[in-house]
Amino acid sequence: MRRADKDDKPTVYQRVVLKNASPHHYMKIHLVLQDASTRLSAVELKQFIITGLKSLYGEVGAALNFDLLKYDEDTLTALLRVYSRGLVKLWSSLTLLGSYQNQACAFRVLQVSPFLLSLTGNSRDLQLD
Amino acid sequence: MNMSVDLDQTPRSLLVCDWSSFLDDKNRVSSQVEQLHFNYKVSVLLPECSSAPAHLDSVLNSFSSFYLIRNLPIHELLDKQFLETAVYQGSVYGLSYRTRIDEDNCVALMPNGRLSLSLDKDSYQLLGVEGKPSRFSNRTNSRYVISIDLTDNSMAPGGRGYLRLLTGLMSRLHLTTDFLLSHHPGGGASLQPLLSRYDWSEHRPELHSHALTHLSCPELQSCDPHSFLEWLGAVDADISCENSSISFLSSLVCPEPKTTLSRVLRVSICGLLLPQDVHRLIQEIRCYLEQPQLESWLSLTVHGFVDSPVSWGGREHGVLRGGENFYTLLMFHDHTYHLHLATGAHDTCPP
Amino acid sequence: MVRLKSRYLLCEVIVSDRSRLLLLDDRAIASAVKAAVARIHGDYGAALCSIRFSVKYLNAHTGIVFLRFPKRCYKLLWSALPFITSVETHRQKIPCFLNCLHVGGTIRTCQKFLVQYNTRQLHQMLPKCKNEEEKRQVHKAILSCSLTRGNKDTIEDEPESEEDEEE
Amino acid sequence: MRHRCVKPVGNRERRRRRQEAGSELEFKTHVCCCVSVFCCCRRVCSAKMDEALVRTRIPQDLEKVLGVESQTNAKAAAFTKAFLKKSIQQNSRHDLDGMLSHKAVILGYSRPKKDKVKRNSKRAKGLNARQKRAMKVFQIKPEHQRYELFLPLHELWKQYIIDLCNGLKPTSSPQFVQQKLLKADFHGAIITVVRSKCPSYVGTTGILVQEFKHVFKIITKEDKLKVIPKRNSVFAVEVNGFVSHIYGSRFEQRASERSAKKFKVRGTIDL
Repeated sequence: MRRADKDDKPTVYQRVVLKNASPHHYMKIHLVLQDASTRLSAVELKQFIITGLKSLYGEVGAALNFDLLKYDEDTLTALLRVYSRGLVKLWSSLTLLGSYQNQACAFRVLQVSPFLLSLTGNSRDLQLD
Repeated sequence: MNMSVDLDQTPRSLLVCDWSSFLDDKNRVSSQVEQLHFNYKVSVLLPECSSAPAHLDSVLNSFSSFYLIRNLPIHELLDKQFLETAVYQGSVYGLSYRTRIDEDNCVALMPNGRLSLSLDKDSYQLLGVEGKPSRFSNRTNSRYVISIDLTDNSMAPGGRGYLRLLTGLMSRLHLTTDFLLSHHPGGGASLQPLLSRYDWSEHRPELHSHALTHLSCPELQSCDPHSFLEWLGAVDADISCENSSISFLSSLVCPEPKTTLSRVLRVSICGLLLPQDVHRLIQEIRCYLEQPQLESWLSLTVHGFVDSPVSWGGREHGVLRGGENFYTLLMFHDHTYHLHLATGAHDTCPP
Repeated sequence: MVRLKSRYLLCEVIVSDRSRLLLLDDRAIASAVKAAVARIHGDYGAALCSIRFSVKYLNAHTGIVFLRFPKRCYKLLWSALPFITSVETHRQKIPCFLNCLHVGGTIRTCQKFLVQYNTRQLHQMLPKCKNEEEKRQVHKAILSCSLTRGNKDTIEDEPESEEDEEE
Repeated sequence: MRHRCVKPVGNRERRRRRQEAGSELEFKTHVCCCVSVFCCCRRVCSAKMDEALVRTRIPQDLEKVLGVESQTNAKAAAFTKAFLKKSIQQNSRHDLDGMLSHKAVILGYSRPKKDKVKRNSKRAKGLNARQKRAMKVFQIKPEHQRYELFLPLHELWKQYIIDLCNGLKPTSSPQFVQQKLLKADFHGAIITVVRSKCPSYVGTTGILVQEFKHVFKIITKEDKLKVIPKRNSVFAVEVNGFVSHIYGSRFEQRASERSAKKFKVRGTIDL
């Protein structure tokens, strides 16, 4: 996985290329609900995602570790952190989550990245008017 | 144990870490900075500092402004007058705005006079200019990248390639997008002939600053690159690292060993930013670091445009999931620096 | 030649009351496995389990079960087997658990293993025999262990003889 | 016909029997021969006008002159018989062998096919592809590859299309025009490549001078003859303001065969 080319004097110049080495992946998601006035707290949101995981991947899936790093209740936008190996499971269960308390809902995955930093500088947010 | 089938695979990601010193002759910071043409956001983290120093502030305020042209037909970029006043003299930065590289046609005009078009299959077949299949399309090529050197002899006004591209863009593929333009060193004056014909507006890069208090901070010299970037991202996104490992919502913690900073200033600037300005900022920060201070480090993060068809140099860029292309420069008092360059899936390795 | 590869799991059903073993049938085992997989691995696991899963063979006397899983996902399905605590059959719940003895690519390798396994069991039993009659029977059973006889005979005969000794 | 059916079996039978019992067969053949000889003699005799004349005794005086002695009637008859038998027996035997071998030839005999001959004669009327190529029948000489030479053809074609579409007024429906164009001949039309998988074909325009199954040959304004494959390209044809797009991949027939071909209504528009 790793490739390193070092100079003669490693203290002076060192270059390391890390490939697929990121332990976590970060997701920026947005929950769309049929009834826009419904409010979810962070705990409810996480619980909701866990039920989605449980229905698709069972008890093993429900045990998947992920963190709700940041959640904005007004926009229903959240930042998730998940181990890279669990990314596909989490993402697919988010996709298949279709209803929250008997109302239709959908998760929009806005951005997925192995670096948390890149979620803070998304040029698609640039508004010029 | 790998129980599931292909469920733990993630697309490739690349992180290049450089450790070097500004005093080293072989350091390549300036070339690495200049090769990322389309910068969207620069954020600077100043430890133990409550307000930006005057000269840093002046540099940030002197970032050159950029122009937004609405509904610009792309063939106007081949206009003879525009080529002579802007492309051949100085360097022009142009990027289509509000076009998504995974669905729309994207255009970029690079300072070295190269025009890069990332087109979907139908547009490519209409245009009739030779290009390459994109690295981001799978077996059935659904996206093509055309790269044209406008300073080439055949692309001089009246030349064969020039006429072919012009007729293609004028009569067959009517490519019209909102366009961001900037010019170095001429600024708006060089672009005026083009701007005057269309609906345009001038924009200043937006400056934000935010002061944080009581921030836990890892040991930077020895920190693992991914942990460091995670911490920096958490700081940038206002995510609290004060969690216990058993909390239900989040178990994000600051990597050990850690110290606590009483005050941290986060300054960020958004817009179409020129590498020249970024370079100027880096020089200014180096001067600032030479002053005796409490904390002797400073970090600077530069994000590229997600939807730019090129990342470092003229290499192809695309969005698979994140479209990340950014670099973080962590500078220390003794002129050493850590540079982390990151790109997403299918992008080539940064320089 | 291309063929669909499978993994055969040789399991023994362990129950506290051996007489209730005779109540078991293929369908009961299959539904128990499916239910366990659906509980542990959710819809995804249930979908994987619906493709080429089958109970190939069940010996109700000895509690030997052959399960067939598709090769690409057998580990995932296998991981659900320890969670089976009871098998429901004829409206009766039989508390039991599955003990996996061997994993093979073909039924034949599983059968070979089973013969070997049973021979080993008989050898272990030999010193524990109490009287001459038992010893003689165990000897006879060991000698009769071979694959050259009809396929099913070996599987069925030996465990039975083993069972006799236990009683 | 009957011979062909029956004899080969008999022949085979006979051969088999000859192998089984050679002597018996020999005998039988002899009997057979005798019968045939008799027949022969009789036929020969009757053919000769008068047998009696032959058998008449030679006059006394001639007998003396020639120095031969005339035999008695019975003696002569016996001699003739013996002589004929001796001389003809060989021939008949020969014939028999010949017949046997001849019959074997009949076994593998097949009827000459008459229709094949017919087709051959039909094909011989035209040239084959190689001959055409060698003679450059369908090649336009370089000195004739001039745009203005084909302009009259284009005028003719325009007239033809206007006639075909009943005047082609601006009011006529595009569907109607397209239906007509689908079956029309395009030699002489000005066509333009508007889309192609190969970018260098895009934008080529000129008068269509030749249409083949898979390619269009057009002559451009620069007097260049260009060969453009129909597959993976879209062509535009303009007549009196009606611009029609032709998907080349769906158009891969010869002009003559196209008139009879039924086109699919729906299909992918992807190249």
